This record gives sequence, C-alpha cells and structure tokens, in this order.
Amino acid sequence: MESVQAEKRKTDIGPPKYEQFLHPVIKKNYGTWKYHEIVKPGVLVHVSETGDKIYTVRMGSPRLINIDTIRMLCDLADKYCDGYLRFTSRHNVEFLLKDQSKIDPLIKEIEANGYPVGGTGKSITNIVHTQGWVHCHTPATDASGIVKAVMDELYDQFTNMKLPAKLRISLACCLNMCGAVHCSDIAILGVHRRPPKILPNLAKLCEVPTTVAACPTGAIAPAVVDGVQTVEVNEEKCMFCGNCYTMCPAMPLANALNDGVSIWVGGKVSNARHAPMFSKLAIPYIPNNPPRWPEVVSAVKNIVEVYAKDAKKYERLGEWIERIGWPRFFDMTGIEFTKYHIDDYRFAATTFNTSTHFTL
Amino acid sequence: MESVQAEKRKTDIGPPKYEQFLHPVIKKNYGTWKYHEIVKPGVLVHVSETGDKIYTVRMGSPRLINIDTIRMLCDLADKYCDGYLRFTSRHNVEFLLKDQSKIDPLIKEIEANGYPVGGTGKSITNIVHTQGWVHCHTPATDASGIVKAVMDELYDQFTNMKLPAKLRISLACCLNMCGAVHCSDIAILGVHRRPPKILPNLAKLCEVPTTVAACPTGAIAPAVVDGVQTVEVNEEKCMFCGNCYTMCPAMPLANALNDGVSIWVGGKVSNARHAPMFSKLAIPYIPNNPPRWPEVVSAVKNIVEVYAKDAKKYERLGEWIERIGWPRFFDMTGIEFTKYHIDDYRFAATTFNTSTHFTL
Amino acid sequence: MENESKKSGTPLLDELEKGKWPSFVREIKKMAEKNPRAKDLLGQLELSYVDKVTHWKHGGLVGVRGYGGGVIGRYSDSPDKFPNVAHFHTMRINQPSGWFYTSKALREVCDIWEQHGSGLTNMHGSTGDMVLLGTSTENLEPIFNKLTNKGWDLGGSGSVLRTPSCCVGPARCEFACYDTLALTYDLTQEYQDVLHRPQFPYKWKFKMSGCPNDCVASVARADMSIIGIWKDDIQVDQAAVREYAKNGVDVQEEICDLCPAKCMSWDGKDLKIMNKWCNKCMHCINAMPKALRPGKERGAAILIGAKAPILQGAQMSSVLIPFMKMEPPYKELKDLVDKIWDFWGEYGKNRERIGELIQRVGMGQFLEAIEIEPKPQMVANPRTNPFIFYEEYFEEEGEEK
Amino acid sequence: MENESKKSGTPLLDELEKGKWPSFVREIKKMAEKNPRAKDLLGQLELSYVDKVTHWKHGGLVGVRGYGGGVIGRYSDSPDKFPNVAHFHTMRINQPSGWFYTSKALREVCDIWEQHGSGLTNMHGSTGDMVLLGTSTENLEPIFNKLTNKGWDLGGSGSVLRTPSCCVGPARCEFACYDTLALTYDLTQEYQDVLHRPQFPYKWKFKMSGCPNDCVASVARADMSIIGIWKDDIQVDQAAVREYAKNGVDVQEEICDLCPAKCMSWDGKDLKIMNKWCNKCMHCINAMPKALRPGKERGAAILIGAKAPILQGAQMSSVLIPFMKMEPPYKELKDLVDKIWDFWGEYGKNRERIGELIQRVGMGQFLEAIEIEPKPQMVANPRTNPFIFYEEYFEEEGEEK
Ligand code: SRM
Ligand code: SRM
Ligand code: SRM
Ligand code: SRM
Ligand code: SF4
Ligand code: SF4
Ligand code: SF4
Ligand code: SF4
Ligand code: SF4
Ligand code: SF4
Ligand code: SF4
Ligand code: SF4
Repeated sequence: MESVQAEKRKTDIGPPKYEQFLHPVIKKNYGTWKYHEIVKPGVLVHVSETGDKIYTVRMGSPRLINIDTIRMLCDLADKYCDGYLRFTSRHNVEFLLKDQSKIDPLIKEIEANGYPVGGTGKSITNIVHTQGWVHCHTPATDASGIVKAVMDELYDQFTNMKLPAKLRISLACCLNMCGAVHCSDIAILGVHRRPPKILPNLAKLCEVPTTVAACPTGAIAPAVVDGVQTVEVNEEKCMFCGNCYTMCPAMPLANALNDGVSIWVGGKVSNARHAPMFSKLAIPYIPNNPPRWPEVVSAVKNIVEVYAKDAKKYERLGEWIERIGWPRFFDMTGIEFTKYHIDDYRFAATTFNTSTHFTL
Repeated sequence: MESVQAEKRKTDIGPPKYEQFLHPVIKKNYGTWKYHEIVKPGVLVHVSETGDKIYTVRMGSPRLINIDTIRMLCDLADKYCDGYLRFTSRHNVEFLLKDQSKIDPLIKEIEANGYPVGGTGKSITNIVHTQGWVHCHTPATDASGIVKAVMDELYDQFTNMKLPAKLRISLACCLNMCGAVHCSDIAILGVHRRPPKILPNLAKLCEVPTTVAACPTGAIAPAVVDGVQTVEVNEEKCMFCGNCYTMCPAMPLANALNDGVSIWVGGKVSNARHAPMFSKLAIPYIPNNPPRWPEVVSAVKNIVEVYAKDAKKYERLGEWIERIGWPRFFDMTGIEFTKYHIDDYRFAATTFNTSTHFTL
Repeated sequence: MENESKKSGTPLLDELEKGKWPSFVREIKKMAEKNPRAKDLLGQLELSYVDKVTHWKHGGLVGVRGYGGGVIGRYSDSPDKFPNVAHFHTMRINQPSGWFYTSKALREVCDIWEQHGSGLTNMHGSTGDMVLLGTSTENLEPIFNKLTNKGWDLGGSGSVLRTPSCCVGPARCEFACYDTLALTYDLTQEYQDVLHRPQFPYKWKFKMSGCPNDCVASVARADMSIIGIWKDDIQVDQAAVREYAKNGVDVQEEICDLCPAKCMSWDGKDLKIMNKWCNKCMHCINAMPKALRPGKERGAAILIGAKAPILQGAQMSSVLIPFMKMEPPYKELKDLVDKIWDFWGEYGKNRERIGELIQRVGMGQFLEAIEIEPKPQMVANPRTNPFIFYEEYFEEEGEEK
Repeated sequence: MENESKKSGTPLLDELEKGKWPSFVREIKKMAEKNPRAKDLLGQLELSYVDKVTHWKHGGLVGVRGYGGGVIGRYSDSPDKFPNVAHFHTMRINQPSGWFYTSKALREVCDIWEQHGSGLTNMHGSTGDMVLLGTSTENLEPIFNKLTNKGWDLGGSGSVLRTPSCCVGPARCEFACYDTLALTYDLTQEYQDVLHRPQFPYKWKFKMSGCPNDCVASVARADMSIIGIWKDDIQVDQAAVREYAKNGVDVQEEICDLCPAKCMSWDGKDLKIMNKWCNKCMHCINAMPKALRPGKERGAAILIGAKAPILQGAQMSSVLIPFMKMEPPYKELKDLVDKIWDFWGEYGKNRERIGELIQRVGMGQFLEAIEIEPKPQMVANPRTNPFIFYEEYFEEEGEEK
C-alpha cells in the first residue's frame, strides 16, 4: 500500500516552470526589453529591441481574495490577455496585453467589478501586510482592516501619480514583522504594551530553560510558585517583543486594552539616489480602534500630506526628512517627540546627534 | 605645627584668573572682534569693531620643552609682545603683537632658535600626542619620537598652506587614547598584539574579581595554579585593549616584538560642512621601528599626498573619502584591505554596506 | 453551532465594506455564502473586532507526509462557536518565478481549494507563496496530492529554505542585469530537499532582484539578496537625453544634482558620466529609461543577512560579493551557498539567522571560514574602534610563555 | 650609578635630533646637561628605544596633602641604572583659561620647577594642564606650596573633575558665541572641591568651545561639551560678500554648494540664506569671515558623554540641550550639572563615565531623571528598532493580574 501510494505520490517537484506562464510576446522578447513608459496611472508599456510592445494594466487587490475573484481575474485574462496575468511583489494584479486598444475596455471592466487601476510611478501602491486577526496567533492588531481603512483614505494616491516620489506603506501586526516593514516609507506596526501573562500550566506546555533563554533582555527567570515549576517576568525589563510567546504558548501578550499600533517613517529599499534606509519611529502608540482605526488613518494621511506638500521631485519620504531634519519633521507634522523616540537598544549610541547640525 | 602650616598652606585657589594674562589690546577688544585674516602662513590678524588689530604669530613646538626654552619664549614675548603669549589647543605657541612691523623680526628670531612658524589655515598643524616611553606605564609605542619623525617629513605642510583643507594628525600610545585620536584626519595609535602575561604574584597585587570584571570581552577567569589564586586569560577572546593592566599591575601587555602602531583616517571634530566623524582603520599594524619609525612616516606621508592631490578645496580627509568611497581610497593609497578592517565589535552591523553603492 | 455565527451578524466588519478600496470583508462574505469555513472565519473575525484580540490559539504542528514545512497549523480558541474553523491550517504553495500565471493553471488551483478548503487565499503571502487560507488536517494530504498532480508543490515554513522569490526581471523589465526568473527556478529546484525538510538552524530566504531598484525588497527581507548590477559603463543615447531635455526634464537639476556619486555633468548637449565613480544607484537610468541603460558586463552583487527585528533589531543584508557573473549552472553561487550553509549548520544556534551568526562571530571570521576575500565594498566604513583581534604575531625566541 | 647613563650614550635618540622639526630629544638633552633627573630620563628613554618597551612601572598613588589628584605617580623599573628617575612623578598645574600667560608668570613656574623637578614640561597636556614632568615624592609638597603662593593650583587626575579647558574664544576670535574663558574660570572655581578630591565614579571633563568649529575638540574629549551657537539669522554684509566674489571666491561652488543644509543661494549680487534651515555648521562664516557673522541671539549647545574607547568603543558627545543662554552666574548650567552628577553618583558604577551610564540606562531614562524634555535635536534619527519600554498603559478593570 505504502509503495503503491509512493509511486503515485509526487514530492519535491518544485513550482511549475515559469516559462509556460509567459505571454508569447514576453517569451519572444524575454531579456530584450529596451525601455518603458507609464502610459497613464496603472498602465505601462514596455518596448522591445524588436519593436514589440507589451502593455501592463495594474489592478489594486486586497490580497485576501476568494477563488471566485481569482476566477474573475482569469476571465479577464482570457478576454483581454490571451489568458496570461501576473501578480506583483506588492500583491497587485498585472494584466499583460499585446493589444493597446484593449486597455480601456479592460480598465472599465476592472473598475466595474469594484477594483482600482493604478499604483505605478509616483504613487502610493498597495500596502504590503500580514495576517492579523484573520489567521495569526500573535498579532497586536488586525492587518487587513487597517489596510482597508487607510487605502480608502489614500485611494486617490493610488489612482493618480501626483506625489514627489513613490511612497510605500507596509503593515505588520506584531514585532515579528512579517511585512518586513522596517524599510518602508511609512510602516504601521502592531505593538503590545503589557508583559506576557504566565498561564498556570506553563511547565507542561513549555521547556522552562528554552523559555528563559528566549528573552532578549533577560526579563524571564525560572521560578517555583506554590510548589509548581514556572517562570516569572521582571516587568521593568520587558519591552513586549513577544518572543517568549513564540517559544511558549503559556505566555500570551495579547491585551485588548493595551495593544495597538505604532507608526514609522522614512525607510526605503531601492538604491535609487540614497542607499536603503530603515524606517524610524514617528508615533509610538495609537490604541486599537476597530473597525476603522480612525486615529491611525488620519496619522498616516497627515504624514503623507505634509510630505507631498513639501518634498521635492524624486525625494522619497526618508530623503525629504534627511534634508529638512527631524526637528522640522516633528514640527511640521505636529507629532510629539517623546523619550520613546530616543533609541535605548543595542545601537542606541549610533543614533544620537553628535553635532550641532540641527535647526531650532 | 599642623595649624601653623594650615594657615600658610593655600588650597583650592584654582588657576590664576586669565584676565591678568591678556594683552592690553585683547583686553580692550575682548568680545568685539570683527573678522580675521591669515596674513601669511603662521600669521593671523584679528580686527576689532574698534578698528584695533592684534597680530598672532604661531610657532610650532615639540610640546615637551624644557624651562630654558620656556624662558626663551618669555624673552621673545618681552621683546615683541609686551610680555604676553599663549599656547594653543594643539600645543603650539602664539605670540600676540600689536605692532605689525615686529612680525618679521620675531619670525626670524623664532626660526633662528630652531622653531618653525606656521600651522594656520589649510595646513598640517602640530600633532596632538601623549607620553609614550617618556612617562607612561602602558604604552605600546613611543609618542614624541614618532611625532618628531613624522613632522620632519611633513614640515613643509606646516609652514605653508597648500592643502585642500586643514589636516589634523594625532597620536596616542595605547588604547586609552589620551590623545583622543578617534576623531582625527589621521591618527597614529599604539597597539599591543599579545595577551597580557600573568605575573606569579598576581593575587598579592590585585583583587581577582575586579581584574576579572575589567575585561570587556570576558577573556579573564579566576584560576588556581599550583594552589595559588590567580587568573587565566582565554587568548582567543583577548583583543589586547590593556584594561586588565590598568586595573592590575600583574598583567603587563608590553611586548617588544609585537607592539606597534596602527593608522586611522577620516575623522574630524568641527561641524564645518560635515558633522564630526570618527577616524576609521586604514592600516592595522606597523611594527615599532625606533628611532624613526620609517614605515609609519611613509604610510602617513602617502595618505597625505594622495589626499592632497585628489581632494577638492575645503574637503577634509574624511569628506574626501566619503565622496570617493572606501574602495577607491584603498585603491589609490595602495593600502591592503583586510578582515581586520571590518568591524566586529559592538556596533559592527552598523558599519556594513547595506547597499549597492560602491565602485568596483 | 453553524447558527451561532449566522445569528450574530457582523456589524463591525460591515463597516469595512464601505469605502472605495476593494474590501477583504466582501471577499470573505461572498465565500461565506457557500463555504462554511469562510462563514465561521467571518464570525470569529467579528469576535476579534469586538474583543480586540486574536481568537487563534498558539501554533500547532501539522503537515503532509514526508515534508516538514509548507503548512501553518492553526486552531480556533472558540471551536464551540466556530466549529468549521476549529482547524484552519494555511497551505503555502510555491508560486512560479515572477508570479506569472495562466488562467488555466490558476483555475485548477481554485477548483482544488474550492473542494477542500475555505475558498480564501492570499495572492500572495509576503514571502511570495500562494497562500491557501484555511483547511482542516484531514484535507492536507488530498490537497497535496491533487496539487502535485497539477504540477504544484508546497513552499517553505519552519527552519527550512523558504520559498525563493524574484522581481519580474528580464520577462518585462529593461533594467534586469541577470535572469532573476531562471535563477529563482534553478535554486528552488536544486534545493527542494532543504525547502521541504527542516535541516537548518532557522529559516533561510533568497530573494532575487534584477537591478539595484530591488523590486522584491531583497535587501530588507532575504538572508541572501542577489541584486543585479553591471561593471562597465552606463550605455548612453545622447540623442534620447536631448529628447528628454526638450520634453521638460531639467537634466542638471533632476539628474546630475541628484546623482549620489556626483559623477555626471550636462552641458545642454551631452551627458557625461564619470563611470568609475558611479555607484550604480539607478537614478539616472530610472529617470530617463529611453536614454540610459545599465552597462553590458552584467552580473549581480550578493548581499547577506537581512531579517526582521527579533531579537537583535532588524538588519538589512550587506555586501558579501560585490560582483559575480550570474549564469547557469550558477556553480560559483551554489558553491558559496553550500559553504555558508555548512558554516551555519555547524556554528548557528537554534533559531539563529545567518545575519545574527555573522554578527556573533564577526564578519572577518565568517569570511575566512567561507574562504572569501575581504573587500572594501563590504563596508560602509572600516571599523572605528581599536579592538582588533590580531591573529598574526611574531614568536619570541627563547622566551617562556 | 650616575655614570651608568653617562657612559651609555644615546645613539638611537640622537637620530631624533636630526630633521627640521624641533626635537624633544634636544629639549631633554639640554636639560640633562644640568639636571640629573633629565639626564636619567634620557638614559632610560634610550633604553626603551633599544628594548622597545617602556621602563616605567605600573602607577603608584602619590599626591599632596588634602588632595586626591593632580599628581601622577611614576617609578622606574630600573632604579639601579637610573636612580634619579626612581621616582619621577608628574604634576598637573591648572592652566589659565585659554592658555594665556605673561612672561613673568611663566618664569615663576620655571624657577620653582628648576629647583624641585626635572626642568622638563609639557606645554600642555592633552587635557589642558601645564604638565611638570618628573619629580620625586618629597618635592611634591614644597612645589605645591610655592606654586600656590604664586597663585597656581593643581589640576585634576583620577576620579575627579578634570581641569576644564576652552578655546581662545572672545579673547581673540570673532566667532565666539559666549565667553568661553569666563565660563571655564567660573566652573573651575565653583567646583574646586570635586576637582581636587575624588568624589565621582570616574573622571569628568568639561570643554568649552565658542562656536561649532570646536577648536578644543570638545565633542570628542569632554563628558560635557559646551559649544557656542546662535539662534537667529546669520549676519550678512552683502557688500563684503561681493568683495570676496570679486577677489576670486566662487560663492556658488565654494559656499552654497558646500552648505550641508543647502539653504543658501547666490545670484551674483546677493547671498540669500534660508536661516530656518541653517544647521550652524559655520562653513560659510569660516570661508568669508569679513562678510558673515553668527547671529546676535547667542548661547551654547550642551552635548554630553564623549570619551576614549575603553571599554565600549569611543563616543562623541551628543546633544543634551540644543540651546542655553550662557551668562553669569550660569545658574541654569550649574543646576543641570548638579543634577547630572547626582544621578551619576547614585547610579554610576565604579569607572563608568557618564556617556557609558547613559547608554546603559537609556537616554530616555536619563532625561527623565534629570528632568530634561526630550527634543528631536538630540538624535541623528529616532529609533529604528521596535523594542520600546512603554511605561504608560491602561488598567484593566476587574481583571486579575
Ligand atoms: C511590478 C514590480 C516588480 C514585480 O516583480 O512585481 C515593479 C516594477 C517596476 N519597478 Fe519597482 N516594481 C515593484 C516593486 C518595487 C519595490 C518593492 C516594494 O515596494 O516592496 C521597490 C522598492 C521600494 C523601496 O525603495 O522602498 C521598487 C522600486 C523601484 C524604483 C526605485 C524608486 C525610487 O525612487 O526609490 C524604480 C525606479 C522608478 O520607478 O523610477 C522602480 C521601477 C520599476 C519599473 C519602472 C521597472 C521597469 O522598467 O519595468 C517597473 C514599473 C514601476 C511602476 O510601477 O511605476 N521600482 N519597486 C513591483 C510592483 C509593486 C506594486 O504592485 O506596486
Ligand atoms: C588657536 C586655536 C584655538 C585655541 O584656543 O588654541 C584655533 C584658532 C582658530 N581656529 Fe580652530 N583653532 C584651534 C584648534 C582647532 C581645532 C582642534 C584640534 O585641531 O584639535 C579644530 C577642530 C579640528 C577638526 O575638525 O578636527 C579647529 C577647527 C577650526 C575650523 C574648522 C575647519 C574645518 O574646515 O573643518 C575653523 C574654520 C576655518 O579654519 O576656516 C577654525 C578657525 C579658527 C580661527 C580662524 C578662528 C578665528 O577666527 O580666529 C582661528 C585661526 C585658525 C587657523 O589656525 O587658521 N578652526 N581648530 C587652535 C589652534 C591649534 C593649533 O595650534 O593649530
Ligand atoms: C503568512 C506570512 C504573513 C503574510 O500574511 O504574508 C507570515 C506569517 C507568519 N510568520 Fe512570518 N510570515 C510571512 C512572511 C515573513 C516575512 C517577509 C518575507 O519573507 O519576505 C518576514 C520578515 C523577513 C524575515 O524572514 O526576517 C517574516 C518574519 C517572521 C518572523 C521573524 C523571524 C526573525 O528571524 O526575526 C517570525 C517569528 C518566527 O519565525 O518564529 C515569523 C512567523 C510567522 C508565523 C509563522 C507566526 C509564528 O510566530 O509562528 C506567522 C503565521 C501566520 C499565519 O497564521 O498564517 N515571521 N515573515 C508570510 C509568509 C507567506 C508566504 O509564505 O508567502
Ligand atoms: C598626560 C596625558 C597625556 C599627555 O601626554 O597629554 C594623559 C596621561 C595618562 N592618561 Fe589620559 N592623559 C591625558 C589626557 C587624556 C585624554 C584627552 C583629554 O583629556 O582631552 C583622554 C581622552 C578623553 C577621555 O577622557 O576619554 C584620556 C584618556 C585616558 C584614559 C581612558 C579613559 C576612558 O574613560 O576610556 C585612561 C585610562 C584610565 O583612566 O584608567 C587614561 C589614563 C592615563 C594615565 C593616567 C595612565 C593610566 O593608565 O593610569 C596616563 C599617565 C601618563 C603619565 O605617566 O603621565 N587616560 N587621557 C593627558 C593629561 C594631561 C593633562 O592633564 O593635561
Ligand atoms: S507580523 Fe506577527 S502577528 Fe502578523 S502574521 Fe507575522 S507573526 Fe503573525
Ligand atoms: S515579551 Fe520579550 S522582553 Fe518581554 S518577557 Fe517576553 S521575551 Fe522578554
Ligand atoms: S595613551 Fe596610553 S600609553 Fe599613552 S599616555 Fe595615555 S595611557 Fe599612557
Ligand atoms: S587586554 Fe583587554 S581583552 Fe585582553 S585580557 Fe586584558 S582586558 Fe581582556
Ligand atoms: S528590480 Fe530592477 S530589474 Fe527587477 S523589476 Fe525592478 S527595476 Fe526591473
Ligand atoms: S546610476 Fe546613480 S550613481 Fe551612477 S551615474 Fe546614474 S545617478 Fe549617478
Ligand atoms: S571654537 Fe569657534 S570661537 Fe572658539 S576659537 Fe574656534 S572658531 Fe573661535
Ligand atoms: S552655517 Fe553652514 S548650514 Fe548654515 S548657512 Fe552657513 S554653510 Fe549653510
């Protein structure tokens, strides 16, 4: 039985080879693209050395989509793109057309279905995000809900290209940072603010030494309470990273009253002009306020607007702040600067201002 | 007896008040200086709102000077400067003249005595340095000897002003860095390269726990050898900082064969244009080769020359390197890049290149 | 029990159907009309919106036979209320290079998922997988078998090679300096075993970007970031530059002044580039793609060590190999990877990413172990502290030690 | 014994009499002709040049009565060969503000030192003291008494306030934004007790620079660096700017383009400065001192925490107070200093400098303890890691904890 199954059961085949999924125009012109232009928001044309052209229509997606929506995308691909489509690294959908005249009808149909076209050039594209309350066990906030609320507000920035430069927003629902938000123009990060609880059955669920070792600040110590092996947490030393919970289910951090969201700014990934940069803390904490997190939405919007108004062409948010300086960033956005903004972790000393270069 | 002496004995009087030592022109124009000009190398004129002028003639000094030399300076001050003189923060001597016509005679006399005039403007001024074998117990090299040999070679850079910008050289004879060389255009730093020896009588001279705690890398552990309390050093963990010897005389590091000098570049202190910068490692090790350390001298000279040729006006050494990049710095100077150049201490990660910004 | 979620309604989530941006709530709701898992997900999510905490329990190891990764186990903490999501495991399906699909292939996946799962997906997960969101343990093996029969395989989870991903590269981008899709496919196939069966101290991620624009954010998210660059001169079409100038590009201000290497000059006629100073930032090429192109001698820079913040703070990858030719069979690259994995396997602690290990042992030691020459391109600047672990020294003659 | 050093000669040191730069060897030699201490120093130094190691033994606590600092004890490891430097202690004499002297005052010191010491000095030590280089224990007290009678006092050594020092400032510099000499004198007098008697965890250094050129390198070498700055607009004399331009200064290239804040523009006639962006780097003022001057609303920035590398790596001072008026009696400054010293005294470990303590407890905690508001000027950038020690939180009603 095992051997029969083993014969039928395929393993380690890897993904399908991409070549079979390439539009014929792409296959023919693979590696010979010469230049591109942004035809209009959401529409690109790539021109090959051969003279061939491929048009791309980019559609915004909530990322969490159902199979009927995927089938709808497939229908559109069949109708306009010879059955070919792709997704982007930021979870948008791209339709690939050889026929320019099909662009507008396609866009019309996409919009009729309730999806936007845009995200190209100097715009805000889709928010890279994570699971949140939809699927994860450690979130300090929801992911999709905030993303939806923020993108509703920034919708026009997706569908037009009027910003000084690209602006990338990401969200991660806990410090594990699955959204890798640490290099985003604007990052929304779920944070806990209370130390883990210690469930009574800890020693049954977790190895005490591993749990103790999990804490980066050494806040966890073995303990015996009422004769039972467990751990205790030095609350002074806890900075709510959640690593203990990752290692030990008996130490949950989730706390409805104190979980929430922090906002980070000025990161980037590309090497264009400025080397990649980490995002830096702008707002340490905003309470969770579902279903639409209005305070988070307006905080993000405020930053985008101040930036959009003041930055020069091509200047990413972090480049802009570097030019104007942090004092003016806090000044212009009206965000309060607190002791939480001053680093006190490993590399803290490297973030202090060791010059008189500042504005008053 | 005690009380009699106590009456006569003055304490806590502090230094003489500076005002009594100010040249009358300076006293009169204190705080009202309007601008200055560099008349020629080593000669400044400061002009007051009142129209008064004070001339300064700057004389190079070996810093270690005897009382007869000081008396000679006093004689010159009496003759040319109404008895007033000062020293600079880099240990040069400054003669303060109200009478322009006395400048050249003064310079002539200074030079006749064997001392140079210069160190102003875009030049190399005096090398800030430390005690070395002349007076300290922890040096890995001598101080005054290397300074003399290097300044002999760079003499013309002191007496003229043909560099792109100021160039500040400092020397410290051990990692305590009394010369505060860590922010110098070029720093010469004495280094040990062998772990401390452990003298047999250690426990008599030092407290073992304090000694163990002194080591930043945790290389020292208590030990018992032949029934005697002592310590042992894990050689793998030792980076030769010498802090153990500072705390415990029974752990000397000096090692004739392996002590020597390292060279550091690109630091600065002023806020002019670029914020202050640390010096960075250029050459990890050059053996001690007294009396004239020819390898050190030529290493320094090489860096100065490459810089002088390539940098733009106003560009300090560190600013120049920042513009051309470290690959080209090593290329142009012919200095070898080694694994020692790559930081592996606390902030190592912050010094890695996390971009594709480099030249090949 | 099914009634429970039906009755409750979802007033909070309903708020997220409003607004112009497409709504994930609507996606779930639509599926909820026919799929009980989707329905209970909706109910439990509403409960989270009320309670402001997740209702998923901690972890749980599940998977398909012979694999150690690819499935994220997930259990509801309120199975009584939401029995259809009592188990709600995610399956990560290894996406094709560059996220290219045909409608046919996608429909096949949808059909399988309709039959065995929630009908909900993430297109895609942030590592790159196609994420099938929620099914129960007994469905895992059937889904796996049906998927493999259609040519699909699982992606990574746990201490394995995670699903590699890449930018669109030469398929549709003129900037690509090497074939990101081919390399991604090749590495994925080559390393199937470590992708499916945990053999590492922790996770390992590869991400391939065709040029320094880094459209898969590899420098921020990959243990090894392979970023296309070129070695020779930027290709310039002066006529096309003039065309841009004529059409309103202020070449001095928008191009030359923003060049971080300050290696360009423009006299109104010709754009001159001192290529030996260019640091390949892409800005000028990005701004005038019709006129400028990367050089012809192309390959990639290899950077190492990015990761999320736990425990030491987030890291970006840093330069390990400034330039490597990137052509099949990628022997040089694979030799390098194998050496690094050997070192990591030997010295890495449990749950220690390569970037953390390098920091712990020191970059110099690491380079020596994997036999790579130190190069100044690796550092933003050489060390500033004097705490050097000198290894060479002169022997003292006749001295006792 | 004295013969020993006489016989040996100094062939190695003699090499350092050659060359154009004034020779410290000649300084010692000349003194050696009449001073036995200087002679033995020469001999022992030659031996060091032969042996390539120091011949001074480790430390040794000596001093003058009632003081805990100001003298560096030093003993030869070869007292048999060099009996006159068997003891060879250094005395640190607190220099006058700005290193201003009269010939008369200097001669008085020389006379005392001729009688009781080696006749050798450092003018000056790198902290700023006048350093009298080498005498024996029994001479300390007589020297001290004679010096104090002439108005001199000892400087600092050990865990005390070290001798404060300052740039030439308003005495001879048009850039000075406050009176560095007066402040230095005032603080030195105010804190005589802690300067002479160890009461701190470790050393504390003050350095005062009149402007951001920082001519005493305070940012690199002082636990508290007090650097003059201004608040309002740079004073511009446009006619004088034009004069510089006429005389060959390329105002665009040499001034505007090098302004780090890029806040200047030059139309060939007027130099415009967007002062609200200026970050007080001094470059434009340095380059055209006849035309530009710091603003009129002057004071100082206070930076904290510089030190040499042992143990954590070197640190520069960082901004604590972006702007403070700096006028006698300096009450605001002294209140601040007292608060910091209290905190340091309470929490500082033995041999822990303030900069290390701040790193250990965190700048935020430190600010709170000394009651200073956090300001964005304090940081090059806000934190990048998410490991925030939140202190505020909402209380859970009726929840057991
Ligand atoms: C489709 C996609 C690659 C993929 O394989 O999926 C892509 C495609 C292109 N990118 Fe990108 N980038 C894509 C994600 C990224 C990312 C990754 C990310 O955001 O997570 C980055 C790094 C962002 C960052 O720095 O934080 C990225 C930084 C760039 C840049 C640099 C922009 C800058 O000034 O910093 C360029 C150059 C430009 O736009 O001029 C660029 C340029 C381009 C070009 C013009 C390349 C070309 O010639 O075809 C493509 C169209 C860009 C446009 O939308 O205007 N692409 N691009 C990704 C689309 C994501 C989306 O749905 O919106
Ligand atoms: C006399 C002295 C102050 C004192 O109290 O003793 C002094 C005096 C002046 N400095 Fe200084 N500086 C003095 C040490 C310093 C130091 C400290 C050091 O080197 O250890 C620095 C910081 C160096 C660094 O950044 O590493 C320093 C950085 C400057 C600068 C900034 C230069 C730059 O571009 O980075 C200026 C501005 C300038 O020269 O244009 C300056 C300008 C001046 C001016 C022009 C100020 C004035 O208007 O009078 C003075 C004459 C400068 C000259 O020599 O050309 N001074 N100056 C010091 C002379 C030392 C010597 O003997 O050579
Ligand atoms: C599904 C996904 C988020 C998403 O919605 O897209 C995800 C979800 C989880 N991640 Fe992640 N990570 C996902 C991409 C990432 C990324 C981004 C990337 O790969 O580009 C990162 C940052 C980059 C990195 O690897 O450092 C990331 C950094 C983490 C970490 C922190 C790892 C670290 O070394 O610091 C953890 C914690 C851990 O491993 O224990 C983690 C753990 C988790 C776990 C397994 C929760 C846990 O503690 O065990 C999450 C399961 C959620 C669930 O129930 O489905 N996830 N995780 C992403 C994978 C989808 C896919 O396969 O395509
Ligand atoms: C004499 C002098 C060097 C010189 O030739 O100029 C000097 C000499 C010594 N210093 Fe220093 N330091 C001298 C200025 C400095 C400076 C520069 C400054 O003050 O501007 C520094 C760097 C700034 C700083 O304070 O961090 C400096 C940082 C050190 C250190 C490292 C302190 C630290 O926290 O890392 C030590 C080691 C110690 O304190 O144990 C040290 C220790 C020493 C000792 C006492 C040796 C020891 O291990 O106990 C040296 C005595 C030498 C001798 O026999 O005379 N010396 N020392 C300087 C004092 C002269 C004066 O009073 O004017
Ligand atoms: S960021 Fe945290 S909560 Fe969100 S999906 Fe990742 S591990 Fe889960
Ligand atoms: S949340 Fe982080 S800091 Fe707090 S106890 Fe857990 S592991 Fe330690
Ligand atoms: S640097 Fe070291 S060896 Fe030199 S004087 Fe200072 S403590 Fe002594
Ligand atoms: S020299 Fe430094 S690293 Fe080596 S044992 Fe001594 S204290 Fe430790
Ligand atoms: S990384 Fe470069 S090659 Fe890849 S899609 Fe982006 S711009 Fe094109
Ligand atoms: S790629 Fe960047 S660095 Fe190179 S020339 Fe163009 S703008 Fe300058
Ligand atoms: S720091 Fe400023 S005020 Fe003081 S001497 Fe230097 S330039 Fe003049
Ligand atoms: S002082 Fe510096 S920052 Fe300010 S205007 Fe002048 S050059 Fe620019």
